[in-house]
Amino acid sequence: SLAACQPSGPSGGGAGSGGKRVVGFSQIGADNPWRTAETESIKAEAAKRGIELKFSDAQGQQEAQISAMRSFIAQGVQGIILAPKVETGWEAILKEAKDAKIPVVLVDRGVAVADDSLYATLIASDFVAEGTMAGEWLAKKCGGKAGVIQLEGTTGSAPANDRKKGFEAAMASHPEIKVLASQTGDFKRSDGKNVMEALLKVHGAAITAVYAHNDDMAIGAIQALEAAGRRPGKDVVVVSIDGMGFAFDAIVEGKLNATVECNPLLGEMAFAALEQVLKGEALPKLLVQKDRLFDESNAAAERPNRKY
Amino acid sequence: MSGILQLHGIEKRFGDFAALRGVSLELRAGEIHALMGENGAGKSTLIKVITGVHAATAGTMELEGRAIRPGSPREAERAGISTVYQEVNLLPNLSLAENITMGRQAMWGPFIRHGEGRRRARAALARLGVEVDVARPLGACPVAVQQMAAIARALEQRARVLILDEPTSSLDAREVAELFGVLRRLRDEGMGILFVSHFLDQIYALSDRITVLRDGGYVGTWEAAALPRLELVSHMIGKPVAAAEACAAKEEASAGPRRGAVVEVAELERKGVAGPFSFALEAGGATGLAGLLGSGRTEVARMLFGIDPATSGSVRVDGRVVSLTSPRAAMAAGFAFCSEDRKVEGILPSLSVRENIVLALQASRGALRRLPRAEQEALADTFIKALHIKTRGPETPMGALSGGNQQKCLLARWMAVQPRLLILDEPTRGIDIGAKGEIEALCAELRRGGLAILFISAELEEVVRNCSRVVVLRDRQQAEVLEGGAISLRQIMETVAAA
Amino acid sequence: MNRFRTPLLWPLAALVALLVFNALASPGFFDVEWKDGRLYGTVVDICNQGARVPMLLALGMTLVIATGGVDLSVGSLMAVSGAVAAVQVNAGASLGQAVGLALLLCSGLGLVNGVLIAKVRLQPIIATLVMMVAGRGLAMLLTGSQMVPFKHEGLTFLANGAVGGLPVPIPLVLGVALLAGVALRGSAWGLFIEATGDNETASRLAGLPTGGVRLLVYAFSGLCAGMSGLLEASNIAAADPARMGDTRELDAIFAVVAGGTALTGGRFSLAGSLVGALLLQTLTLTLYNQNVPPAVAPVPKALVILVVCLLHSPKLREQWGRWRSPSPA
Amino acid sequence: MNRLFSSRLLPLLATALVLLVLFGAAGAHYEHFFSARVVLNLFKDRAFLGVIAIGMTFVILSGGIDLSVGSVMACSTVLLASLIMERGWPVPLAMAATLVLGAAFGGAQGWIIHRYGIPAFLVTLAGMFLARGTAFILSSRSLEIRHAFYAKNSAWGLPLGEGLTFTLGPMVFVSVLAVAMVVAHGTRFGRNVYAIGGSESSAALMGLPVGGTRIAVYALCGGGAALGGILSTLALGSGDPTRGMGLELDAIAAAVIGGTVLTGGRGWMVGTFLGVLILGTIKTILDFEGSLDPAWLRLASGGLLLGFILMQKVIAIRSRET
Ligand SMILES: Nc1ncnc2c1ncn2[C@@H]1O[C@H](COP(=O)(O)OP(=O)(O)OP(=O)(O)O)[C@@H](O)[C@H]1O
Ligand SMILES: Nc1ncnc2c1ncn2[C@@H]1O[C@H](COP(=O)(O)OP(=O)(O)OP(=O)(O)O)[C@@H](O)[C@H]1O
Ligand SMILES: [Mg+2]
Ligand SMILES: [Mg+2]
Repeated sequence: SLAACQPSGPSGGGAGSGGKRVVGFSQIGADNPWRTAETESIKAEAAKRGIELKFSDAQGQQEAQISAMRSFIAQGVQGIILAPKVETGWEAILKEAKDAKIPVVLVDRGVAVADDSLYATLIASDFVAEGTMAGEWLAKKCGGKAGVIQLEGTTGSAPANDRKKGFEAAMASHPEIKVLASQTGDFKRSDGKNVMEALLKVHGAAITAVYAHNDDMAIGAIQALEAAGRRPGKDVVVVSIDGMGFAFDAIVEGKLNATVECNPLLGEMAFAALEQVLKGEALPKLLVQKDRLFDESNAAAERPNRKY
Repeated sequence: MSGILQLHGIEKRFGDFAALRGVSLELRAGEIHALMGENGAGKSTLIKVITGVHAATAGTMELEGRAIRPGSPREAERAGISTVYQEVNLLPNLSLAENITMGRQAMWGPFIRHGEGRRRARAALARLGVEVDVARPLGACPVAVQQMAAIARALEQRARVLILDEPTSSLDAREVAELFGVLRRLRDEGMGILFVSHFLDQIYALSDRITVLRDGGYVGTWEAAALPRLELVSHMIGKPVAAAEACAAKEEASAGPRRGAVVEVAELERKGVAGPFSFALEAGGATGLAGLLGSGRTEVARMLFGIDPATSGSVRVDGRVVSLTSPRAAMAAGFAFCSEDRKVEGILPSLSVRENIVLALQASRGALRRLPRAEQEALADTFIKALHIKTRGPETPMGALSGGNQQKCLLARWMAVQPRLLILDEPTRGIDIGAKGEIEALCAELRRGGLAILFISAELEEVVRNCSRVVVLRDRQQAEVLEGGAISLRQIMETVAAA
Repeated sequence: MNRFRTPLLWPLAALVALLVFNALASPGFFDVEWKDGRLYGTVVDICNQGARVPMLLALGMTLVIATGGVDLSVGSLMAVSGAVAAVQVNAGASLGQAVGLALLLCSGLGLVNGVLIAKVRLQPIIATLVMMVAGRGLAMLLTGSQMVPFKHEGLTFLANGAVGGLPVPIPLVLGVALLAGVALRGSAWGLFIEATGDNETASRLAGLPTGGVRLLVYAFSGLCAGMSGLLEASNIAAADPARMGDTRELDAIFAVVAGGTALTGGRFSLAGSLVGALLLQTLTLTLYNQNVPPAVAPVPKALVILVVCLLHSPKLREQWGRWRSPSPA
Repeated sequence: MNRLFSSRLLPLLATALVLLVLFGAAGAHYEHFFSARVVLNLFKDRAFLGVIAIGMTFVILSGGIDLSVGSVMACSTVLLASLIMERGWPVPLAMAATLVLGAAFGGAQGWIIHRYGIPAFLVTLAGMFLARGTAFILSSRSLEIRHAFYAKNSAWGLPLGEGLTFTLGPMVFVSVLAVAMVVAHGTRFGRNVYAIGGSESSAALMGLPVGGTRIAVYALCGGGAALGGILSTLALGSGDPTRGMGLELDAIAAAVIGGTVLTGGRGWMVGTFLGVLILGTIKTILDFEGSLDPAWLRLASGGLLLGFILMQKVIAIRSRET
C-alpha cells in the first residue's frame, strides 16, 4: 500500500523543500565538547550559506551513521558530510551514495576504501601526527628524561589508537623517557582525575610528565596533581591534544604546558569543498588540517582567537 | 499383590533439620495407598524424594525390583512415576491443552500437532467430567479447573505408579466422585496409587491401606478396613484415643451470639462477571457461600475485598455505605480476606513466618507506626502456639513450611488484624483435622467478640456445620438464601441443581 | 542475626581477597599519610571514589531491586543533577539552592519512573530505559550540550573538601546509608519493600500500599543518583552532561547483587551493597595499579563478577557439600 | 473461541496498528518518506539487530536476559575479520567457526546460569565484559575485510528495480524470523522455552528438560549474536571491536515493544519483528527530521518510545473493554 515513490536521488537542484539546497551531516555523537564544536561549526556554516542541513547524531554507533546516510539518500539530499566513526566499513554505503550521485565529503578522519572516487574529499586531522608532535614536544621539554603517565582515550576509538601510536613512535627515540603507566580515562575529565589520583599513589615522585589524549583528561589530571600537592605545569609537565579554549586558559595559568590543536571548525572548508564538487570542479582527495602546537610561548596570543 | 515401589529407610535433612527419619513404605500394584499425617509430618517431602525433586540424605528405593535414584522429576516420569504435586504446579501462561500434553505432545516429524493435543486434552478432562475450553490459558481458570488439569495431566501418562498429593483440596463433591471413579478403575488395571488427603471420609472411601507419618518418622501401615477412624487420628497426633476424641469433638463449633447485621450487601454486581448479590452478614454469625465450581463464590469475595471492585450495588457497614475500591479500602472498612490461592495471593515465600503473620496488621497501622519487634514476636508466638504451626521458629522462611502450615500462617495473618468481617475462601484447604478443629474454635471465639464471617468452602458439610446462613450461587448469580433450620446438605444440593 | 551475616560474608570475603592480593602485589597499598589536614592514600581513594558513585547509586538501587525492579536511568540522572547544579551556581544561586534544586529534580524524575511503573504498569526496564535516554537529553538541554565548568567554593567542597580528615563523600554516604537504614528498619517501610518484592499480589491483598512503595523507592533512587551527580560534578568542578554517569547503572546493579540482594526482589541488605560497591572500586583501582592494559581490563572485571556470584550461589554450596560428604549410594 | 484468540493476540495487533499509524503520519509529514527505498532501508539497516533480537526474544521468553549480545557481536566481527585476513581461513569456514564459537559462548553462559543458579543478568553482564575484552585483545582497531567472497556477496541480492536490491542481510533476517516462528510455536523445544519462562519450578516438576532447554536458548542467542556479527561484516566489510555498544538494550526494547513480557513465558517472534521495525521507524523519522540538536534528539527518542508503548497499552486495554 505504499505510494509509488518518485525516483530518489538528486533531481537537479530542485529536490528538497522548495528548491532549497539540502545537505546531510552524519555526526558520530555529541559526547564531548570538541565534537559539539565541530557540529556547531557545520550548522553555522550551513545557516550562513542558506543551506538546509539534515543533521543526524549517531550516538556513537557506526550502524546508526550508515542508516542515517541511507535516510539522506532516500531524501534526495545534494551532498553528505560524514564524520566517520572508524576507518573501515564504509564501502557499501559510499557506493550507494555514489550510485545516487550524491557527493560525500569526509571530515576529521579518513576511511579505508579501495576506490577513492567513492568520496569527494577528506578534510582531516592526522591523529598519529598529533601524537607524535605532542611526544616530541614533551621529550624536548623534559630534556629527554622523564616518567610519563599516558591517559588514553576511549578504548578502541580511532583517536585513542592513533594518538597512542604517534606518541609511542616519538618515544622510541628517547630511551630515557619511561611510560610508567598507560590507562584509559575514556576522554572524560572525571576519569582522568580518578586514574591520576590512583597512579599518583603508586608512582609518586617518579611521575614527571603527563600525556593526555585530550584536554579534558589533562584538566582532570591537573586537578588530581594539585590535590596531591604537586605543581602541574611546573614540576610535572602536562601535554594534551585538542586545543580547546579551556586548555588555553590552563596554559595561560601555567598549569598545562602544551596542547596540540585538532581543529574542529571544519564547517567552512567542508561546505566550500561541497560547492566545488557540485559545480563539477576537481578537488584534491585530501585536505590536511595543519595542526599547530600551543605552549606558553604562543597560547596567550592565540587565546582571543579561539571560538570553542 | 506385589510391591511395585519400595522405600527403605528414607531420610531427608534440610540443613540440620530432619524432615524424614527412616521412612519405609511398600506400594503394591493394584492398590490405593493413603499417606496420612498432620501438617508438616513429611508427606510432601516423601513424595518429592520419590520423584527426584529432593535427593534423599539416606535410604534406598526400588521400582519393580530395580533400585532407582531419580535425580529429577523427569527421570522419575521416565521410570514410570506420575505425580500431582500439592500446589498446582503447572504453567499459567500456557493453555490447558498444552499444560496437559506438555513434554508428551503428539508429533509430526519435529513439529507438534496442536490439534491432536487439544483433542487429547479434551478427552483427558472429559474423563474427569470437566468440560472447558482447553485453549484457555491455565492462569485464567479457577483453581479447581487448574487442579483438574494437573490430575488430567498425570492420568494422561500411562504410568506404573501414580502419586497424588492433596488433589481434592479445592474440588467439590461431584468432581471428587468423578476422580475417585477414575482412580478405582486405574487401580483395577494394576496401577499403584499413593494418595494424600486430609479428608478422612475420602481416605476411607478410597484407600486399601493407610500409612501414617508423624514428625518425619514412620508410624505404621494398616489395612484401611481394620483401622478405626479414632485410632487413625490417634496415630497421627501421637496421643491416645481419648485425646483424639477430644480433637474430633472440637469440630463442633459453637456459634457466637447474634448481634444484628453489620454488613449489608445490596445488589452487588460486577458487570459481565458475577452478580447481583444481596445478603447480610451479622456480627457473631457465619454466612456461607455454596455453589458448584465456577459458580462465582470467589468472585463475590473478590468484589467485597475490592480486588475486582463491583461495578454497581452497595455495601453498608453499620448502616454506612463503604467504598470497596481496593484491598486497602476494604481493610479500612474492617474487612479481611484469606484467598484460596495461597501460592500466588497468600504467602511471601522468602520472608519469615513472623513477618508473614504481622504483615496485614502492620499494613493497617501504616508504615510509620511500626509494630515493635517484641510485639511482633509475641504475636507470632501466640499464633504459632494457638494454631499449632509447625515451624522451626518464627524466623524460618515461609517457603520452607509445609502447605498446611502455610495456610495456618495466612489465617493467623488475618486473625491478627481483628477485622469486623473475615472472608475465608477455602480456609481449610490442606489442613489436618486437628488443626481444623483449632481453627474453627478460634473463629468461634472471634465471633463471640462480634466478628462476622463469610465462609466459602467446596466441602458442603463444612458449610452446613459452620454457617447460620447460606447463600447459594448458581451461574454466578445469587440463587437463594437459606437460614437456620433450612440449612441442610440436601436443601443446598437441590438449590444448586435446580434448573 | 541470620539476615545480617549471610549476605555480607561473601562480598567481604572477595573484598578481603582482593585487598590481600594488592598488599602482596603492590607494597604501599595500605600506606596512609596525613597531608594538609586530611588522610591520603590508596585506601582513602577507594573509599572516596567508591562513595561518590557506586556506593551512592547502589543505595538507591538496592531498594529498587528489592521491590523486584531495576533502574537504568541513574547514570543519566547523575548528569541531570550535575547540570542543574552547575548552571545554577553559574547563574549566581547559592549552594543550598543549587543542591536543593538538583536533588528535587532528580527525585522528581525518579518519581516519574515510579509512576510509569506503579501506575501505568510499564516494565521497569522499559520505563527506566526511556528515562535513561530522555534524562540524558534533559541534561544536555540544560547545558546547551556543553561542558559547564564552575568556580564555586561551596560546590567544589562537596567532593574535594574533608571532614575530620576524611574526604566529604565518605561521611556523606555513610550518613545517607545510616539514615536510610534507620528509616527503613525503624519504620515498616523496609518490610513493605521486601514484601512487595517477594510477592506483589499477595502484598497488595494484605493491604500494603505496593504502589506507594514503588513510588518511594524510585524517587529515592533518583535522589541518590542526584547526590552522586553533585559529587561527580563537584569533583571536577564541571558538569559533563553527555558523559557523566554513562553505564554506571551497571556498576550499581552489580554492587547490589554482589551484596546479597537478589535480582528477583525480596530481602535486601544496604550494608552488603556498600561492600559490593567497595569491591568494584577496589577492583578498578587494582587494575590501574597493576597497569593492566585498558583493552584487557574488562576480562578481570568479568572474572570477579563471576566469582562473586558463584560465592553467593546456594547451588554451588550445595554441590560442594554433596561432594565433600558423599551420601551412601 | 474466535474472540479469545483475538484477545490473546491483541497486544500484537495493537503494535502493528501503531506502527502503521506512525509510518503513515511520518509519510504524510516528510517528503520521500513513503518510498520503497525507506522501507527497504528499514530492513537493510536493522537486519543484524533483527537477528540478534530474535535470539534475545527466545532468552526473554525463557525468563532470562542476555546483556552480552552487543559484545559477542562485536567480538565475532573482529574474530571473523582476523581469521579471514590475518590467518587466511576460507570465508565459509571462518563464518562457521564464528557461529560455533558464538553459540558455545552463549551455551557456556546458559550452563553457568543453570548449574549455579546465578541470575542471568549477572552472568551475561560478565559475558559482556569478557566478550568486549576479547574483541579488544584480538584487535584494538577496526579491521577491514578485503576478500573476493565479500566483494561478491555483500551487494548480491534480489533486484527490486529502481536500483534497489533485497540483499543478503534482510534475506537472512526474514528467514531467521520464519524459522524462529515455527520453532517457537511448533516444536517441543519452543514450547519448553515458554514453559520455563512461565514457571521454572513447575516446568521441572512436569518433567521438562529445563537445563538442556536453558543452555540451548542461550546458545541460540549467542549464535544469533554471532550471526548478527557476520551480517554486519557483510554489510560493512569490516570488523570492529567497538561495534554494537548498547545494542543489547535495543534488542531488549525491540522484544518488549513487540509484546514479549520480561518476566518470561509470554510473547511472539512476529512481535519482535514489529519491534525492530518500530525502532527503525523512530530512528528514520528522527533522521528525516534532521534539525534536532543532540539534546532534543534524545528527548524525542525517549518521548517517541514512551508514547508508542503508552499508545499500544491504551489500544490493548480499550479493545479489551469493548
Ligand atoms: N525446602 C525446605 N526447606 C526446609 N524445610 C522444609 C522444606 N520443605 C519442607 N520442609 C520442612 O519439612 C517438614 C515436612 O514438610 P512437608 O511439606 O513434607 O509436610 P506435609 O506432611 O506435606 O504437610 P502438609 O499436610 O501441611 O502439606 C516441614 O516441617 C517443613 O517445614
Ligand atoms: N482472575 C480471574 N481472571 C479471569 N477470570 C476469572 C478470574 N477469577 C475468576 N474468574 C472467572 O470467574 C468465574 C467464577 O469463578 P470463581 O473462582 O469465582 O468461582 P468459585 O465458585 O469460587 O469456584 P472455585 O471453586 O474455583 O473457587 C470463573 O469462570 C472464573 O474463570
Ligand atoms: Mg504437603
Ligand atoms: Mg473459588
